[in-house]
Amino acid sequence: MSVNVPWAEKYRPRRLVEIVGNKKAISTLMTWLKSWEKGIPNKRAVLLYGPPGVGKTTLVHVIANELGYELIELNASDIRRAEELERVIARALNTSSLFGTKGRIIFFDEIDGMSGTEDQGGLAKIVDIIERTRIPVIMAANDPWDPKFRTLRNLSLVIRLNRLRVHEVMRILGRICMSEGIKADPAALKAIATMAEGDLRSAINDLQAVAQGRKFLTLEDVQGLGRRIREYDVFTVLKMLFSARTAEEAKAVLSRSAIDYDMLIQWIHENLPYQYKDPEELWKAYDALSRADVYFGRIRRTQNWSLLSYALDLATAGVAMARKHPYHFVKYQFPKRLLMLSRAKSARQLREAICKRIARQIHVSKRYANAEIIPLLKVIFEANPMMGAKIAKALDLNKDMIDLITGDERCTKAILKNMRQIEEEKEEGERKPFSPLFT
Amino acid sequence: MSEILWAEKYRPRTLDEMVNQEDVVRRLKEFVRERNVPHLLFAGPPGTGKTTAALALAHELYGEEWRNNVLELNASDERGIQTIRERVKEYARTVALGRVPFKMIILDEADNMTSDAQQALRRIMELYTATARFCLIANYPSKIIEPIQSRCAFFRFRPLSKEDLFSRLKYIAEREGVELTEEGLDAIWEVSAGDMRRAINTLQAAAALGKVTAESVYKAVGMAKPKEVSEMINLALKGDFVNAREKLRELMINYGLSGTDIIRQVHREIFSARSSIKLPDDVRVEVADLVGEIDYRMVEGSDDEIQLSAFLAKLVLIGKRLRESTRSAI
Amino acid sequence: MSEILWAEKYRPRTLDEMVNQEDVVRRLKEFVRERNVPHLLFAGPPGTGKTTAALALAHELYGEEWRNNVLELNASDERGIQTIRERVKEYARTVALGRVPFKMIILDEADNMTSDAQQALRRIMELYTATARFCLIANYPSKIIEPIQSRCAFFRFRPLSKEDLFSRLKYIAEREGVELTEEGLDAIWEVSAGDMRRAINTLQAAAALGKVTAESVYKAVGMAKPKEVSEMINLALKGDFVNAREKLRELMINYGLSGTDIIRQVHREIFSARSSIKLPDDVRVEVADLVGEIDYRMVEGSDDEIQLSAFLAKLVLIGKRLRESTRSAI
Amino acid sequence: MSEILWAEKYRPRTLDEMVNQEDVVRRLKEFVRERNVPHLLFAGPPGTGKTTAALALAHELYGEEWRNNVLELNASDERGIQTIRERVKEYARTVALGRVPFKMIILDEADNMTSDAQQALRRIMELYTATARFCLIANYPSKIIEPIQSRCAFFRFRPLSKEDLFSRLKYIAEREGVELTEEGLDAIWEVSAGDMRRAINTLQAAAALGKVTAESVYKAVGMAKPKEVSEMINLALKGDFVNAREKLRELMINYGLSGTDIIRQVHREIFSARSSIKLPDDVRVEVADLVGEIDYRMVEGSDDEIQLSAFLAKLVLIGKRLRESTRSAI
Amino acid sequence: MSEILWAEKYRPRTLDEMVNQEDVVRRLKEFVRERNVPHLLFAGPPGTGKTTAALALAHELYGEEWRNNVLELNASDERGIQTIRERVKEYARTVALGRVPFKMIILDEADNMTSDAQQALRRIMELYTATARFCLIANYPSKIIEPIQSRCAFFRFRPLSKEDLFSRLKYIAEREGVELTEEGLDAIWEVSAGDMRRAINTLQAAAALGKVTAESVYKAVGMAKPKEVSEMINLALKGDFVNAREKLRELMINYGLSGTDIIRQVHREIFSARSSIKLPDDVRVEVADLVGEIDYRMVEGSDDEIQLSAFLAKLVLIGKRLRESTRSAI
Repeated sequence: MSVNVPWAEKYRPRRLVEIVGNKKAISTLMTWLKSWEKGIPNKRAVLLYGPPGVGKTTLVHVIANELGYELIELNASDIRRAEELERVIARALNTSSLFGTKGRIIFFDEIDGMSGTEDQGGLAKIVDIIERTRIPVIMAANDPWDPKFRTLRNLSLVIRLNRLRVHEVMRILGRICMSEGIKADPAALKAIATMAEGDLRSAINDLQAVAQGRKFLTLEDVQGLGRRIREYDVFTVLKMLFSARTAEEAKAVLSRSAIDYDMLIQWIHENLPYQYKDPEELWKAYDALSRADVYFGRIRRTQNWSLLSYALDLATAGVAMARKHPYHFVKYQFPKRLLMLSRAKSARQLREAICKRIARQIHVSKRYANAEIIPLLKVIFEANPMMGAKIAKALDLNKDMIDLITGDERCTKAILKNMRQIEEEKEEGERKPFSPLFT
Repeated sequence: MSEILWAEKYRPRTLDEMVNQEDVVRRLKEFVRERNVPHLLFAGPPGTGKTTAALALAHELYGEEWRNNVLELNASDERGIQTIRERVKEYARTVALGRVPFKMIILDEADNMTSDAQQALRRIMELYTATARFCLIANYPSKIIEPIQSRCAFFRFRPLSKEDLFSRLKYIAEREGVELTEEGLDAIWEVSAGDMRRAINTLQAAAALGKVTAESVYKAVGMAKPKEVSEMINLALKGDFVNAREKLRELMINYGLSGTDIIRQVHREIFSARSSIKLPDDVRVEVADLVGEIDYRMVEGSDDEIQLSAFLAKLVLIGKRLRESTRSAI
Repeated sequence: MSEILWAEKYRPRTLDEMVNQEDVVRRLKEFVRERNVPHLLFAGPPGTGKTTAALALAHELYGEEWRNNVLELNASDERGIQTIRERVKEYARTVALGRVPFKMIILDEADNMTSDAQQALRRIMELYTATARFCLIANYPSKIIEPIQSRCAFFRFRPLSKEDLFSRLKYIAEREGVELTEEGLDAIWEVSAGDMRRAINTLQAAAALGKVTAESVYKAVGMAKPKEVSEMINLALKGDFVNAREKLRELMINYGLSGTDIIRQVHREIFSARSSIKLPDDVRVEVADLVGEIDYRMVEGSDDEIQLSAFLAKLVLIGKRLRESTRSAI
Repeated sequence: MSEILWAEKYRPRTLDEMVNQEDVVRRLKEFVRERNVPHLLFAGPPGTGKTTAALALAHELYGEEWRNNVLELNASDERGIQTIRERVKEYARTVALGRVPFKMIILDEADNMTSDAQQALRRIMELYTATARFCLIANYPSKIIEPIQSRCAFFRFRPLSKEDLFSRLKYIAEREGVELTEEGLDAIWEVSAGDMRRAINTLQAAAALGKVTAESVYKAVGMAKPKEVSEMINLALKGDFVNAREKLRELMINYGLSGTDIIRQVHREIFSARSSIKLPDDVRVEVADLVGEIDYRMVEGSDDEIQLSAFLAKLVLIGKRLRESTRSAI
Repeated sequence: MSEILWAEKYRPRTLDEMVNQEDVVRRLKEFVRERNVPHLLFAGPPGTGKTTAALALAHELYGEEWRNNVLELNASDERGIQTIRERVKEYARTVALGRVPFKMIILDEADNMTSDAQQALRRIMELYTATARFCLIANYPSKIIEPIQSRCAFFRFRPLSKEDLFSRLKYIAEREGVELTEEGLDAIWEVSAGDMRRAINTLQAAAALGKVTAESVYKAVGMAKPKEVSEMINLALKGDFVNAREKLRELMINYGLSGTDIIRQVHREIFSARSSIKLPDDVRVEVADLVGEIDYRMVEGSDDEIQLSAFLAKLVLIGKRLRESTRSAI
């Protein structure tokens, strides 16, 4: 091996025995792979996940190597549009293997790096491939909890790789030093390992940065190493914000969070009443947040982003300075409204569909239909299921729609019953249906 | 038998069937006779027959072919002028069918458009003037920009008289076999404020409850109102912000109401004689003023829920002050 | 009654026919005599004869050929600078016909053009100065950018006197066989604010309803009768919020008035000499302040009814305070 | 009086003729001597000689050939980046004529360019640095993006002193045979705010009305006489709302002033040293706050008269409070 | 004074020339000696030498061949996901020329890359380690996705010490024959916030105005002296409106600042740690809101001076309220 290769590459494990940690996860993966020899298992895919630098990609490569599989790999540096995926997979499966191995594994690395725009349709295609595949599919991701991965997760055996422990990282660093001919103070290695927070690769990179070309490595040499930036989570940000004693402190939290401003506003909004029990404080904080929102509106309308700093002043310092009583800890909540919105998504679409029908039939706006007509229909449906049934038929409402309007199962049943009755009468009587002129 | 809402069922189909608005009808018939129509602007209060007249005119102009020659748009749904442009373009591209050489575009609630959007509309009107005529419908003509006004023949729809409205309601009640009392009529007049569509809707809702009396009218109207509005206000005044906000979210998310819808209902609730919200007069005024301020902030701002939450927070404060002053008064 | 607009029918055709604006007329006649005109800027309130003067000047300059030598662009035309450039170029390309070596471009409401468009206009004025003269018409000369101002001969049009206006209206009424009462005249003066065109239009619209009285004038222009507005105000001041609000809705519905229409009429009413609203001066002042705030909010897009209710609510408080202070004074 | 603009006629042609901005002139002459110029950024208030200096520099650099070597682009030209790129490219492609190896591109009002356009400009500056030099002219250098600023030699133009301005005006007046009074000079200084071009334009416009006095100056620029504005303010402060409002209408109608014109003059009046308005400082403060609010509301489109009435109303209240506090102090 | 940018002229070419960041330099030299480099991530504030170090490293690694082995992509280059997948991948794949077996790809301002593009990069970094090394440069390393951070040796560039900066500036000033005062140095430190490039640019710009003093530094960057701004604010808070306003005009005229410039500097001053403005923090927020409102009004087109006067007026009122509440607390 060339000396000019970065250590992280140079010391990447080639064999299973060289891999440190995560023993249980590895054996689960091995068992699953071996089960393919007895036919297609229940789960045709494995989703490997874990933070960066714990060896996901390496593990897949090593196992494939040891068990004699050929890997067909696609990662974030490849275009992963649906048609692209199909093409690559098809080609790979059709040509006979050059290596005469016993089989192939499809490996989708970095699936959380799929681009929304450039890789359109990619995720759905992967789901499709998993459902059809006759060979093992392995995927790797850092964060598989995004809702868009839900189907994938359900289809897969999910295996987690944990961050490595400090002593595990130290052991590997020690081996590297030995092979590079460096005498390393264990304290120095421990410092590097600790700073890596379980990310082995970054530890090796840091080691190379401080130790390459040296004979000795002391604790002192390690002092200059910079700690990687791992951001505060939103809970810490909120705590810092609400406990801030000065406007400056409150403003400073922004620089330490990766959270979008709109999202942060939602978190603040959600948690204000839990943090501020005193009405005086609550109003003051909301007044500030409301003013901040006014600036956001102005920014949206004028596209003048220089107004952003005022919005943020108010949303951070303004909210924080509303506090008169001492800070008390609160268990911060995820913005409930977002949950409600995502849960109500299908109901919203249903409502929209109802409004559209009403609007078209009686020549009003959808907004009017929602605010004025639907409540009226509710009254009629509850009080007079027969009249309601006739209207429901005229508007061609289905059970879900009626249910949304009445919000009451019994009432819906009554309407449906009446609708069936009308249907039967119609068949009997062959009466000419009412046909309005303007529909 | 299926049945659409009475307001639609009893909508006049021809110009002749329109019993009021004689002036308007007379002028429109002239257009029909000449088979030529300028751009039109129909203005007047809600429920005075503007949309009805537009549809009847279209019907008389195009006869059976009317569906193919009329495009109906509502400005409060199609806010983006871009959409309007595209739909109009798409629509005007094909030649008008039948004896009339142009198509018709009915734009309802045109006064809801921003003046920028109206400027763009005006350009569209010019562009397609050969193949399309616009009929703009508005409550407030003064909110239509001058250049559009001057391109349109102007029609003012007068408010309905009590007599006209009553005779229509009685006619419908009779046809539908509904018992309708005099106080019932008066109650409908009160809640509908001369708006024919609203009056008929109210009649139907009350009829669904049985005999139409003052009582059933108010009951129907009460049932139609989301109870969450007054609940929300009362919770806030009692100091329970979290649950008040919960109600707010229900209104916005479950009922699909916009911030403006809600603040209007709040406003109505606060001034309604029958409201469950009991407030001293000066506090009521203070709240009205607050409603005005919040409405303004919603227009300026971007997130209705935050603005309305701020409103609730202030109500909590007002409620607290109120309780304190009551206590100290004792 | 004839179909055409009286304001057009009785528009002076020659400079000599213009009865007022003697200074302006005298200077313009000079140009005609010399058959040379600089670029012109006519400024003054609406309806004081600016457009009339421009057309009369054109007429006298070009005689029968005037239609071929004058291009009129007004605010309702597309005036993006691209258009102006193209139309003017196109227009200026052909040689002027007749005895005058340049053509004339009349640009109405030039003060409504964006300053960018004006900048471009300035260039065009320079470019085509040999073959074309511009006559810019503006209400507010200060909204014309300085470089254009300094390129134009400036003419200020004075507001009409009540006498001038009345004598013209009486003349027209006589010719058209319209009965015109004194209060009718006063009402026209009130609503037209010295704008001749508006005054004549109002006269014509009111005459269409029969005899021209205060009543018919207000009806014709779609304004509430001042009495009703002051009634609403007085109800609120007396503390009767419910009926004041009822009145408000009536005004909005019966007259089809928008919130801005109403608040502006409230403003007029409060300061009208013949108003029935009796208010101590300091209260009047307070109300004026309030009106300013409400008007602003509605212009920003806030809901009309909410804002006006808030306004009435405040009036109630003012009224109450007023009564208390009177009582305590005793 | 001659036809052409005096501001043009009396514009200095050479660097030596520029009477002020000695620092700038000295440095520019250095460039001329070396026949080498970096990119330049001229910044300073309007009318301080920036364009004049750029032209004079070009003239001295290129002599008779200057027209072939200088491209002038100003705000009224199309300056989308596409155009700049094409015209500049086209222009820079041909070799400079004469003794100087580069051409010059003068970009007036560069601070009005969008920052996107400026970013592109910066690229072009780099690309054509061998064959072309840019001279950017700006009122506000801070609106020029930093990468451009750092590529340019920076020249700041100072506001003119009263003496410089007066001596120039007197010189011109003499040459043109215009009678110019001292108050006339003061008035020009007042309205031109140190802007030479504007001052000369005002002189010319006032001279067109005859002798140049304070009166004719204010008339020429369409401003009210300061005295009348302060009269209006004083009336309001004294509590005479009715007459203050009368005065206001007079100003709007007689001078053709828009609401914004008036409020800006009010602002000037309130803070003018020679104003007749006597106000305690804390009141002045309150009025300043108010003026800001009213100006903004009118900019947003609220009705001028309503807002100015609201303003006067507040003044009345302030005046009243003032008198009361004085009394109670006794 | 030389023509070219000093920041370029005095940029260190070799690692040895870099006077600060000793740790970083020592480790980089080690890489050069071994001719082995891991992927690098250089993080730190602007102007701390990140790009300089990357270029110097490349230079020392490749010597004369460096141009053939280094690909530099900065924010102004297209760096979307597509470019990464195509251009960068292609470049990384091909074999390096010369004694070093890998190429180097420098990605300046990598924190501005979309996370999609960063995702596409991560595997390329591993797949082509044999032929390519990446050096990513970022102001905000937190905007670099974790998987990439994990693939890089991390180098943090510390902000420059005042001493380092001063000694460099003095060195340059001496070489360029510029007179540089102590307050001038302090002012540069203040405006450059430890950014070497900016500091040198500022030095050059200020030197163009003559001797480098605090005054000339602030002038050169188009800012008022912070002390003067806080003086203005403090005057207003103390209630001295007249002098605060005087100060304001001074700032606008002396520094050529627009209203927006000033209001934004006020905003900075209000939250600045080293500001002399003493205010309770909740009032500070209130003032920030006020500043925002004024800024917005000016953006909307309201008059700068009027709005800034209104701002000062509000400050006076706030100051007064503060003093009163303090007094009443006693």
